[in-house]
Amino acid sequence: MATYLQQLLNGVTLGSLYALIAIGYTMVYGILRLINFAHGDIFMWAGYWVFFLVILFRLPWWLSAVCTVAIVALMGVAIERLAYRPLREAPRISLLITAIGVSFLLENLIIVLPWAGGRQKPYPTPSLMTQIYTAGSVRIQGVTIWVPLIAAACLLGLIFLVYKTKVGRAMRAIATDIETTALMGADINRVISYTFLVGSALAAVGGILWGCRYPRLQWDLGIMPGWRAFTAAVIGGIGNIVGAMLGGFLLGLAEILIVAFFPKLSGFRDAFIFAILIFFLLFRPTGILGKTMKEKV
Amino acid sequence: MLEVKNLHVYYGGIHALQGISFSVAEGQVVTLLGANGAGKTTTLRAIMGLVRPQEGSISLNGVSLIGKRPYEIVRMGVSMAPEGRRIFPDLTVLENLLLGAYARTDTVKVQRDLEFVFSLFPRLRERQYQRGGTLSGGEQQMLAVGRALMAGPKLLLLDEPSLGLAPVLITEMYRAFARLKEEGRTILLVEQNARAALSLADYGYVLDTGRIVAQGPTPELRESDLVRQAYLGV
Amino acid sequence: MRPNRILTVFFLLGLAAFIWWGDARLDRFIWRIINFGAIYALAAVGYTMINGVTGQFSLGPHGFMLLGGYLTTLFMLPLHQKKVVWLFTPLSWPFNQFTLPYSGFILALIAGGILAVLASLIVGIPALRALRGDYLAIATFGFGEILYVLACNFMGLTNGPMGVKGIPQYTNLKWSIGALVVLTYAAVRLKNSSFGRALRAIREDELAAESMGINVFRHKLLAFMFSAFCAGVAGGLMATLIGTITPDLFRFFMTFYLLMIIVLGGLGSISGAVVAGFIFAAVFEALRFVDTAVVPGMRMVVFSVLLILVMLFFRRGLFGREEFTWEWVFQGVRRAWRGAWTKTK
Amino acid sequence: MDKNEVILSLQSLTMKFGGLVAVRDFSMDIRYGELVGLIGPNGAGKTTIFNMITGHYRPTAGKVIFEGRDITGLPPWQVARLGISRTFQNIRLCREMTALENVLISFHPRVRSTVFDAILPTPRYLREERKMRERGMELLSAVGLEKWANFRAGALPYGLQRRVEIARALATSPKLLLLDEPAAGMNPAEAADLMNFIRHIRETFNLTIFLIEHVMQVVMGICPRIRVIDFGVSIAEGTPEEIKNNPKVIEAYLGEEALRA
Repeated sequence: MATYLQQLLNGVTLGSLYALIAIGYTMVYGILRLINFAHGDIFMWAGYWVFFLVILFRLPWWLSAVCTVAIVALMGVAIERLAYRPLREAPRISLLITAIGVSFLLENLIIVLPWAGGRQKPYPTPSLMTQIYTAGSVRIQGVTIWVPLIAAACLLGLIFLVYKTKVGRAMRAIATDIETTALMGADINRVISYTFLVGSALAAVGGILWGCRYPRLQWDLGIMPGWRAFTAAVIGGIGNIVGAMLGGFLLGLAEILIVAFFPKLSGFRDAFIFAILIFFLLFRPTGILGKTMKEKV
Repeated sequence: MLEVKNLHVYYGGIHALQGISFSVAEGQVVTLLGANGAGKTTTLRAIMGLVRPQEGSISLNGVSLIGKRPYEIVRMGVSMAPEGRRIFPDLTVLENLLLGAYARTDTVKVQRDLEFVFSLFPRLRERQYQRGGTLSGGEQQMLAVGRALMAGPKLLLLDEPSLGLAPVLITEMYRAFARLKEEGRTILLVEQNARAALSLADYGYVLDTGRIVAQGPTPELRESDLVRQAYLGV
Repeated sequence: MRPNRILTVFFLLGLAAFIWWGDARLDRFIWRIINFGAIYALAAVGYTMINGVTGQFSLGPHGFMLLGGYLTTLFMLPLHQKKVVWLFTPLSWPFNQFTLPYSGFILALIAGGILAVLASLIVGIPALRALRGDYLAIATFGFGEILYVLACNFMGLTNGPMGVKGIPQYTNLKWSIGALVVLTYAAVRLKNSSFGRALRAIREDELAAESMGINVFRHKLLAFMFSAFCAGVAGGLMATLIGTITPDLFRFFMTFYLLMIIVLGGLGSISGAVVAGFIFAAVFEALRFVDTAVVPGMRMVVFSVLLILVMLFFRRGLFGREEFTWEWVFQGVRRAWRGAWTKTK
Repeated sequence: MDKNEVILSLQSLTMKFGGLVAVRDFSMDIRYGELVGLIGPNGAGKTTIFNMITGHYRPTAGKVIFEGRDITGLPPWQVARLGISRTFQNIRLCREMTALENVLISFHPRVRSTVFDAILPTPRYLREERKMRERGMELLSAVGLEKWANFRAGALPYGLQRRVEIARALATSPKLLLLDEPAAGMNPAEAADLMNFIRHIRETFNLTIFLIEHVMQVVMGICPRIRVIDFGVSIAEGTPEEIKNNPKVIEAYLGEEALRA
């Protein structure tokens, strides 16, 4: 019983991390119809920023975390401004290729940076996260409690932003019809910047928490979580924010359960992820919550 | 109020507007008539900054609109209910309406305008928490018009508000427009439904393949065979 | 014979002479670069057929190269080396039973290509029917990654992440440029044929093409199979050039390189892919000093920035969608000549 | 060929998109050699009917019978091979290809050579390709485009693009040609020109033509029989004269009589 609970909690923790990253994919896709390849690397950079700020600048951990969220959010906005916005009128494939380029740039910048480099670096985990809590026979690490809580708070904040504020309304509107949203008097470019800001900030929170759970930093750390989160977004119905959260939790749970109960298959874990992704694309491209759209002739 | 001079627009290889000029005075309802492909929608899109004219000028109260982005034009006091309604199906009716007031900060006035829209289209009040996509065609058209009104425009552009609507609903729609007219609103109305438009407007222009072929006060236009000819080829 | 044909014949004769001379005398470093260039160009020619000519965005060529690379390795690795490499998990039947002599190299390469084609059917039949645009890109990418994971885990065939060492270095200019010439010729013929017109029509307007009676799915699949074949052969050549193979050799960055090449060459231009393939290999090696002298990884930074800049400011690439023709060269020479003339005046 | 035999029979076609009924219970028979017009205000569902015939949409209910064969739900490329070809409301040419190449695309489904013939190339392939080009040029001359054969289709003036699109449709050797608003974006003189052209190709190629327009005067001139739809429902059918004086039609186009007051 205790192990089940343990694994369940692990699954929830992992799932909430995926959910945080998946939001960024799903929001950007909803608006620009772009699979933002660089999003996973944005997430990875968040871990490194905490590392830079704590180790190099000797800032307190909580301050580093806050600064990281701000910096990474601005990175997302800058990427959109410099690399994606000039291609607004271009074919979508050009946008995708550019995103792949940005992704490679972000990864290799880490390798090149003197303070980071290609080798693994330790992530500065605060003691709060490593502390062990015991409840009866169940021993729980701080991360397992704090990660889902912080994630839940962020996701609630996001839901509030998207469903209750003016900008949120514009974000949802822009996803269905950019031109008409412009007719409402909304500055499209600004709304898109906000979207990247929010998506990247959530990815940053995800990256900071990810480090607490898996305290090793490496340049390629964003790739696989990125793909899993993207898969989560597809499962939930890409473009659908609640769907992305749901997909994240489902995928996190499924992954932990597979690894826990079929340890022999854990080497194939990534293959399963991509198989699920391809399966959904082929047979249910709108995901669990998505709607079908018909191409106009 | 609105002054369009010698407007030329090329659109996907077509010379869609071939030098049209017209004006809308304050408090007037002006209609642009014409068959499809005549360039009516293109004219409105050019005013809203959605297409860039190759030549000509558009000015609102003497300020040029050329080169301005759509949101800037909305903030200058022009708003449009686009062709085909284009409401946001996933947002509720209320959210659609509030989005129409996106650029405005004076909450008191926005609230007052909301009340006005609800009084104009009581059905929207009943359905304010329903998703836009669940509305019927007529209700969606009301929503589109209401949403455009929420911008508090000096000039309201209506693009084919009767398109795809049953006759009863068209009547209802035009009753609402008549009320707007009574209030002294300035409206530029684009229509295929000539009779409906002429029943409302003060002045009309007839467009044919990118040119203005006739204009005049509506009583004159209504009596002329020109409209009938333009539509039916009789 | 038309003068262009004669020029082409002379060009090919010159190429043959160069290969004959180069395999024997050329500086090994440059020899290696040219080999790599030819292999990249070969894979890129196939890749541009599906991505550029047909306009169907695949991100999976690294997977096809991996298949070709491993199959060629399994065919060509000497038996004694097979015993040394597969220490922990024995090599599966039938590959533990035989090895091909050098004379069988061409068979191994073709087999690698065919295996890649079979794999392309597995992913292509469902994916090309149902998906387009970035969804297709993701599905093909996922397939490539699945192959990577399988390569890491099926120890009995691949020896896992440690990879295989001691592959005889059979690839030389004769093979790499030979394969490039043959498959480029096929690609050019295909592109200019009625089939190629159908492929281009699909890129320009899939719906219109379908309305004119073209079985869009079959033609997409045709282009996809061709690209897989080129990738499979290129993978085989690459493994037998480097002498070792690991799953990491054919990870996504390989597709990234190819993407760079076809974008730089001009999406849809076969000659562009060839030229850019050689340029890429040369620059890649030339920038090696940056990696060793400055910081490791700098090369990739340069390349990613380059890719982004090409997409932002130079989307047509070197060739646009045009192809190399002799007329084009003549015109260029004439213009340069005239330019020089007016300048001296 | 019996003039009275039905080539295309549409039986109670209905198309729903979500809750919206775009076309309701539409039935119509077209006979060999006829030139029939389908008109109606914008958004009336005309193009949707075409899309159901050509297989771009699968009708929610109803059947499409072509030459006695049920073709409901066949994919567009098969419908095209059976002998139904079409043009599009907003011209869909392969803009980067030449006018001739656009026409050649339509010949491709009947190419006998294999891919390997094309790669090698075998004499059989070369002969076929040469023949195809000859026939493509013939077709372009027949529609008066021979001068433009090697121009990029996207660079041609609008009216000529329309002709290239029609030529491309003709190259599939259709028995039935569907034209979706061929006169859209043309001034009256150009439109009149086009109508003559349509009459001309109908005679030259012995075609049955089904034509969508919403500009009435364009159709009136050439179609002996016209069907009018509004809100996805047929409201009238008859000769131009009958249609012109049909009160329902006038109402659909000009708006409700009651609003006159």
